[in-house]
Amino acid sequence: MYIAGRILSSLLVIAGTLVLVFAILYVLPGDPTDSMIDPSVATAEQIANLKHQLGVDQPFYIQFIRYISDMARGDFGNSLLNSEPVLDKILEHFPATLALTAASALVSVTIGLVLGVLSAVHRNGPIDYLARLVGLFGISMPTFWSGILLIVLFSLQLGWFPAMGSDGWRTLVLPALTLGIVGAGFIVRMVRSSMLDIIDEHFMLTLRSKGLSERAVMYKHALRNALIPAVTMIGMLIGEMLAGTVVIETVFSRQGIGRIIGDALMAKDLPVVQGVIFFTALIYVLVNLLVDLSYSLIDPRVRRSA
Amino acid sequence: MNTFKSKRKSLHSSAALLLVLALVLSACASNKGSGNNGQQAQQQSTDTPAASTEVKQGGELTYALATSPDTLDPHRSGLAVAVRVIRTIYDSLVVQLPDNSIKPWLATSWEISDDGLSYTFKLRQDVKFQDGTPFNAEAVKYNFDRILDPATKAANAAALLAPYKSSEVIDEYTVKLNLATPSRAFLGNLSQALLGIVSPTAAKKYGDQFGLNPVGTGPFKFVKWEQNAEIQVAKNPDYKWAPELVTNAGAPYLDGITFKIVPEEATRIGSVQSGQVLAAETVPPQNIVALKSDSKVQLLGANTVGLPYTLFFNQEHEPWNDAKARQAVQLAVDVDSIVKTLYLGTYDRAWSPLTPGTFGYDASLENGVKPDLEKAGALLDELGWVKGSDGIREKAGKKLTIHYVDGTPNREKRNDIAVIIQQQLKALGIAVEVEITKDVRTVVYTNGDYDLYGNSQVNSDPNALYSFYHTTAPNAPKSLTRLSNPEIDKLLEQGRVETDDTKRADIYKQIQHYIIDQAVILPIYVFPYTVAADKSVQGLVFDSLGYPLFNGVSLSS
Amino acid sequence: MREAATARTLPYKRSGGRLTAIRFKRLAASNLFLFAAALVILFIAACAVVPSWIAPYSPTEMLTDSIMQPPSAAHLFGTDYFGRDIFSVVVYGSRDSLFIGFASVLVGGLAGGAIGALSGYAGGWIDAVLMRFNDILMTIPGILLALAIAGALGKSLFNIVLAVAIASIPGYARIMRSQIMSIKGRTFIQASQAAGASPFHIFWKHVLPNSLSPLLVMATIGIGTSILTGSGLSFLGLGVLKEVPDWGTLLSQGRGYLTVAWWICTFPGLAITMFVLAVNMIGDRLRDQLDPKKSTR
Amino acid sequence: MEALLNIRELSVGFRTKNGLLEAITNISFSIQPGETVCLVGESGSGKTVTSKAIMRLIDYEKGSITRGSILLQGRDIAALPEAELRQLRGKRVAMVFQEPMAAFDPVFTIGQQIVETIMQHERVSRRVAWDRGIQLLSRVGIPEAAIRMKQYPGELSGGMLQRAMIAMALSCSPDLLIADEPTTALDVTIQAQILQLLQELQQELGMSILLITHDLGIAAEMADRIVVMYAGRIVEQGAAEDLFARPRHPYTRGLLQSIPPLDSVRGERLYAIQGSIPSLAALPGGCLFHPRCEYATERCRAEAPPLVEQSGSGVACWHAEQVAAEPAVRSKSAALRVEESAAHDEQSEAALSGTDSEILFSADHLRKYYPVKRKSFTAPRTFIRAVDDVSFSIRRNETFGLVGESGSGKSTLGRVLLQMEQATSGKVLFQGKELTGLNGAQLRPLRKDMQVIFQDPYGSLNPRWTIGDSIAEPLKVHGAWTADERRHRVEELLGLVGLDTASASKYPHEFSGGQRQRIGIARAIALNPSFILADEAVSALDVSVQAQIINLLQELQQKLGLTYLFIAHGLQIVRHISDRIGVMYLGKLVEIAPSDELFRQPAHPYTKLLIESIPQPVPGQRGTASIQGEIPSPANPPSGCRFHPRCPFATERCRKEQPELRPLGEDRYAACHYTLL
Repeated sequence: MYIAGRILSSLLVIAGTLVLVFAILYVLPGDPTDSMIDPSVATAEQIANLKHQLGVDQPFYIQFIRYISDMARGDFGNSLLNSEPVLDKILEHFPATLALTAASALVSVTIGLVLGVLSAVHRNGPIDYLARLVGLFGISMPTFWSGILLIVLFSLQLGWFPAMGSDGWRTLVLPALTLGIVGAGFIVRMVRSSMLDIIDEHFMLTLRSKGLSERAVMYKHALRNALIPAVTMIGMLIGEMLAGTVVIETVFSRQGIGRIIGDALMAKDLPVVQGVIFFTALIYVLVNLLVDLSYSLIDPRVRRSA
Repeated sequence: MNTFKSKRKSLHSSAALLLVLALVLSACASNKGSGNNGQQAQQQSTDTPAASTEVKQGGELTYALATSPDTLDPHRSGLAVAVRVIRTIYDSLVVQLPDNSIKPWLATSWEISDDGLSYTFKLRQDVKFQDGTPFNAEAVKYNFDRILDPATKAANAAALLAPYKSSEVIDEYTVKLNLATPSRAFLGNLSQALLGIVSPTAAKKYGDQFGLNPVGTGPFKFVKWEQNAEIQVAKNPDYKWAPELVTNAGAPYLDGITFKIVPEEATRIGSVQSGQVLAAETVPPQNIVALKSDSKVQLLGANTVGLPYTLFFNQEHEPWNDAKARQAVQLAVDVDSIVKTLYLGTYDRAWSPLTPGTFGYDASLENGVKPDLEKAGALLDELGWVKGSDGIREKAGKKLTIHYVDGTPNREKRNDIAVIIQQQLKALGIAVEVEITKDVRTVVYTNGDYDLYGNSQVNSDPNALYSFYHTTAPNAPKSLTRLSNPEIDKLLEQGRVETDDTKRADIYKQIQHYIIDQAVILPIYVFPYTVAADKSVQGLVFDSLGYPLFNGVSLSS
Repeated sequence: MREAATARTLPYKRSGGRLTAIRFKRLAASNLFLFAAALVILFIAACAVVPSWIAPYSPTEMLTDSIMQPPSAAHLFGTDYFGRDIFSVVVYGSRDSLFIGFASVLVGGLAGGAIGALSGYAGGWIDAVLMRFNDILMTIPGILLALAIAGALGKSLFNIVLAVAIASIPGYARIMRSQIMSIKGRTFIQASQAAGASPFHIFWKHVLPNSLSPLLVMATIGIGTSILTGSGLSFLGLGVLKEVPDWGTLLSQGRGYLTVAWWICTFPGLAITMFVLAVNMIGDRLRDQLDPKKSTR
Repeated sequence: MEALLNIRELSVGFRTKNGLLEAITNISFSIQPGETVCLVGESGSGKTVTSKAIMRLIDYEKGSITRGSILLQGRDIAALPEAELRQLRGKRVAMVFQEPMAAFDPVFTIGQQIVETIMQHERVSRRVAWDRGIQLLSRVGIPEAAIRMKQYPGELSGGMLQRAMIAMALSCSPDLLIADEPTTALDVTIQAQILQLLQELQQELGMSILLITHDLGIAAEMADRIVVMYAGRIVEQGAAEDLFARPRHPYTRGLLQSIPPLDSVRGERLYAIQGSIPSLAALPGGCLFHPRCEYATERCRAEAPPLVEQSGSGVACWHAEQVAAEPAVRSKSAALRVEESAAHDEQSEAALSGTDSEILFSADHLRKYYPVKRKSFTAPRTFIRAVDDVSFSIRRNETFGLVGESGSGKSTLGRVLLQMEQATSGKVLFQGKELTGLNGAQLRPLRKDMQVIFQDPYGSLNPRWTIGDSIAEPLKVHGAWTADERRHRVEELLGLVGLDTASASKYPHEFSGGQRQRIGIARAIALNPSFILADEAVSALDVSVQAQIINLLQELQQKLGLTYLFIAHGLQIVRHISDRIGVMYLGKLVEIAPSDELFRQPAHPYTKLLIESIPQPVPGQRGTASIQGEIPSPANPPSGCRFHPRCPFATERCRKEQPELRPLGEDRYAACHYTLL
């Protein structure tokens, strides 16, 4: 019941997203022919012909109905720019983005957890301040800048990792680090604050009264409890990371849907934009659904009420 | 070996000529007094004679591109970056040499009818497409008709092909192209990669998807394309019909080329230095300067031809319909300073509406305009524009402003030109509002909402000027300049059809003079296509439009 | 039960020297950071308000003879490729950067706050509709939304602000809604209802004033986030070209010079980072301060 | 015999922003093996800090022992290093906390947490530990112990959790069990069960118990010895019998007197200690209790009395002998007194509420169901039946008390009556006017006649408003009062509830709990309503303050002619203030009766058992946990009589047939097939 409802409302959200994006793109000035044909060379007639061929001269509702009916048939359409089937395009780019997102999430969670826990355990001590400062730095730097700095240092100067490409784990290191640091900043904050909440809980007293060591109290009990709110972050984080790929994939010359959607948005390649939005929305919704479900796995309180 | 006949005066092909072009960059750099160009030129010349030393075969060139090609279907592409790859896969009927002469390629010879309306090409008989399809008259006809077919969604190729009307297959290897109107630019356009010949079999087979599965007759054949990451092409071992432009007439030395797409400048250039790629294109000026001292890296390049980066006045807008006002701006803008500051002496200043390599370029215009703020001020004073309290000139309560539009963000520092001109014109008392927009179509072409608009065009023929300076038909979209001068119109029309090169050159010189004298435009710079390459990369040359040719590239150890 | 809170203060001599010393050090450490953050913000705010008092050069003055000079006594941050004094450009650039930060938070916070408040207070179908809409906005990654909006409306400072603001709406709406809902359940709301107050009165006088703190904290931190999003837009080519560009544009345009003249992009980058860092610190502290549970942290 | 625990001159301080705060000062007491000692006092007295100090748990709350020693079997806990301390905790000394829900880690199963404790202290296999856990759970009366072991804390009721907590505390057979308000968060019926369990376990295991409680009834029931704390100091200690029979400290005596006995004369003022525990940032000089003390003299103001101690009994008062000489607070058992006072009560009953009194409020077949989220589309729609077919009426000028365990629906009933929630069905009539059909706007003007006093006085005040504004809010909302008039009225109201007029410009956090409840009352009476719903209005207050508020409410009722619906779970209080009482069980009214009759002779078995669960502040009179089991879920009430699973008298008929509320003579109703009358 709960899951069915969630899926239903998720579908609604995705559909709404598509309509919204379609509408935004429709009101965007210009069309794909802008980047396909040079107006200083081509004649107006040639441009009009091209537009007609692409169908971008049609009114909104016709374009939309056409799009929706194609979608309904499982046809995501073809790129207006080069006629590549959108589905192929997405499937080609998706693994790289998935790898990047997963690797970044891993970096975020690892760094975030370690720093967050350290910070909470050593509350108000030097370690706390250091950990928070590091976390804050992560969320205070523009990613494209920190990415370039990492490239210059670790790739161009030291030659440890490649500066570009999306094949092999070595190409993942720098971009995942860049993007992961941002997420780590959020997680540090979250873990610290939820750890501190937990530390104030009554049951901490019980645990200590049982004679448990501080290590067990903190890392077995407090951390386990603090992880629960942190898990919600992951859904949000995945969203942030998908968004982050727009910039990061460009900086690191990676394949990925962030790359194509940026280009497609600029070029107004509507089917591609729609397809990618559909996919990211699907991922986002799925991840959040998973997070909700995994919630009930890790938090017995939710399991009961769900 | 191919033999060819041409009615046109043909020049001897020579490696030396190619060299000149390939080293334009070095040359222009040495103009500004950089010291180490000689070394480079030397190095190039040692590479070139293929005969003298054994050219190393094999190896794979990694070549970093700045952006991702849109499609590898030449007839549909709209991006220069795509042409760099397209050129490796497809050949054209003819080739244009740096001296602007047209030479055989897939066509061995051609005849032009006296009325200039039909071109009859004799084709090579030993050419096969990479998919085995034989190259013949049918294929040529198919190609050009394909471009005309709206279903192809041809873009710039359609514009280049104009005024093409139809083809007739005379025999297996003879094809006649019919034009609607005569055009001196037509042959030149045929040499462009966008009018490259695609395999009819593959084009029919893949239809819409041909751009992802390209097949041509070129020296390299398509292997794979990972979008936004890399494009691989492999040596076409059967290739033996290279044009005169390259020294290696046979199959390329390289096993293949991997084009990497690396948009971030610092990474692209840095990865050559750190050995992650062997070559990278569009080197920014600041890196050119720095790379010159890098012993592992060489700089190669060629100036592009056609229209330089030019600022077009919109003569429909007051007061820029007045030559004096425009001249005032011309005198106030210190282009030398712009070029020196922004491009650090690595780009040439443009003086004419055409770039130096273009047919008919008038070198006498060079150094003709010198900044003179005083005179500029006097001109404006004369027109009644006087400085107000804020330093901005006004007349009848109206401020003197320039709406400056540029449509190419982040390219070749064009935005920065705007910033500098803004400052320079402020000194004259003109307020410059800069608008950088992606939507050039609406802002510039539809609404005409600009006083100054910056653009450039790579073109093989001076006829390019026609669409910028010829009076437009009453209901047709207006030209960028809105210039309407019967004399210029007449000259432009003559230039289109004049068959005598000397006369034709003269016609274009008159046009250029008029345009500069009347300050119709402000030419700014000539774009050099620049490549940073590892020193092991040898034999890279460029065609007359500045596109790299890999036929003769080899990798020394 | 926290009995400690109600216990009395001992005479100072009994409190023990060691304890006091530790406490003092900790206080000093936390306040030092806060003080530094406040100083950074104050200084940057001063830059935005009276740049001419701080900047030694005009930000548009191009010393074409000394382009790309490394930092020196004459040019604290060096000069850029126009020959402008980078320090002065950064000082003047704070204006637009702060404008992007503050204005987009104002717009996004107000709009998101209003949506969240309406949604949370009205409940029912209004809530359902607004929250689905919010979900939709949330599903589209913020930067894409901003990209589309900035693309749609054209490049201007105001449009950047609008783009960043709209992209930030769902976050504000969510937090406002949950806060409104939690306040709505508080006893003093029932007390007011029982007194016969109208829903409007209750909302305006009780619910809203008590719901603003989390929004305030989020908005504070949002100032930093907005500046970062804005700079991301610059990177993607949607920056605004002005005589005196904002930091994001400066950084984005200067990054090509990183290996040649590191100072051109480093200082605008540092300006962004320091400001965002400071704003985050203040925001974190504000969060702790406004959260009664956490006031002792 | 050597004391198990000997606390000597212990002082505990906490580090705060304003320096070190001393929470307990110089306390000494001891616990003998097998003895139960009760630590008694109001909130802020330092009793919890004392209990935590014994295990050095204050270390984690920025606290430290500043002076004195805690000798456990001769070893000084105050000086032990952390590692050795941990060996004591859970092994030698174990602790049970106030809120069982919050005391377990919610993300580990009960079993995991018990096993963890065992394995921390004993080298046994997990399997052995698990089996012992099952035994322990069974021992503390948890059915299906093996299953419970695998459940998470959230899956058990509060009562069950507290049992599990006790099981966990006992898992390593401690010598001393510290129980900090172990039953405060529980219903009186469950409280009785838990207390009984503790007594049984103590006898069985021979351990000592330190029981911390604010409830003197519990202390009387459980304690061998009692230690009374006030503001961080011990004011009196002694054997339970002695202390209850002859309290020597005015505070102890006051506390005893504040408890409304089951035989008090209704309408009579309760004894109340004036004022409240001092805002302890600034304690008074001399004897800390002197500002509230009837016996205070100049000497008390000037000089703090020492705790004069001999053989485990002592008092810190200059006037101890004078206090001890006062007549006993309670000399006979309460039950006896009820019988005796019956005659007197009946007289006053007739005088107070004639049957012809005008009906102010009436409920007619009132129902309030909350839908439960369905687990699947096909699952049947289920409801929590919070109020299920309730009909009764409240007469003008009377106080109608509503009692029942938590989950009985008493608060919901109150809220539905006042239309703060919409009834699912049924009618509510107020002054003859039907409220149930009215919309929000139509109701609003009527609200000035019916007001509410809430349980949580702090929560019911907008923290951002001055209390003057809060009190004036009803005036502002309802009518044409000028700002000046409002100010005057607020001052008048503050006077009425016994607060300084200067309080108007202060904020809620500047007041004590009792004062805040006075503010709540002032707001409720601002518009001269005819009816006030007091929903657990005194439940959150300390005993001494509770009495003050009850007195105030009664006073105001007389002055203003108010009608009260008084909802509470504290039965003594309800009895004291109410004319008639309704008893609720699982959404149903099971009995309505005049309050004395209800207590003297309950008609419904539930009522009877409920009354018997109340701990009496008379030592030696051990209560019996007469109601077994716990209140079932209102989503799925038992068939027939809802009480039947817990009813000792239940028959087949009770299981099948639902008894209706039926009259049992004048003004008495009960819903039982076999009434006890």
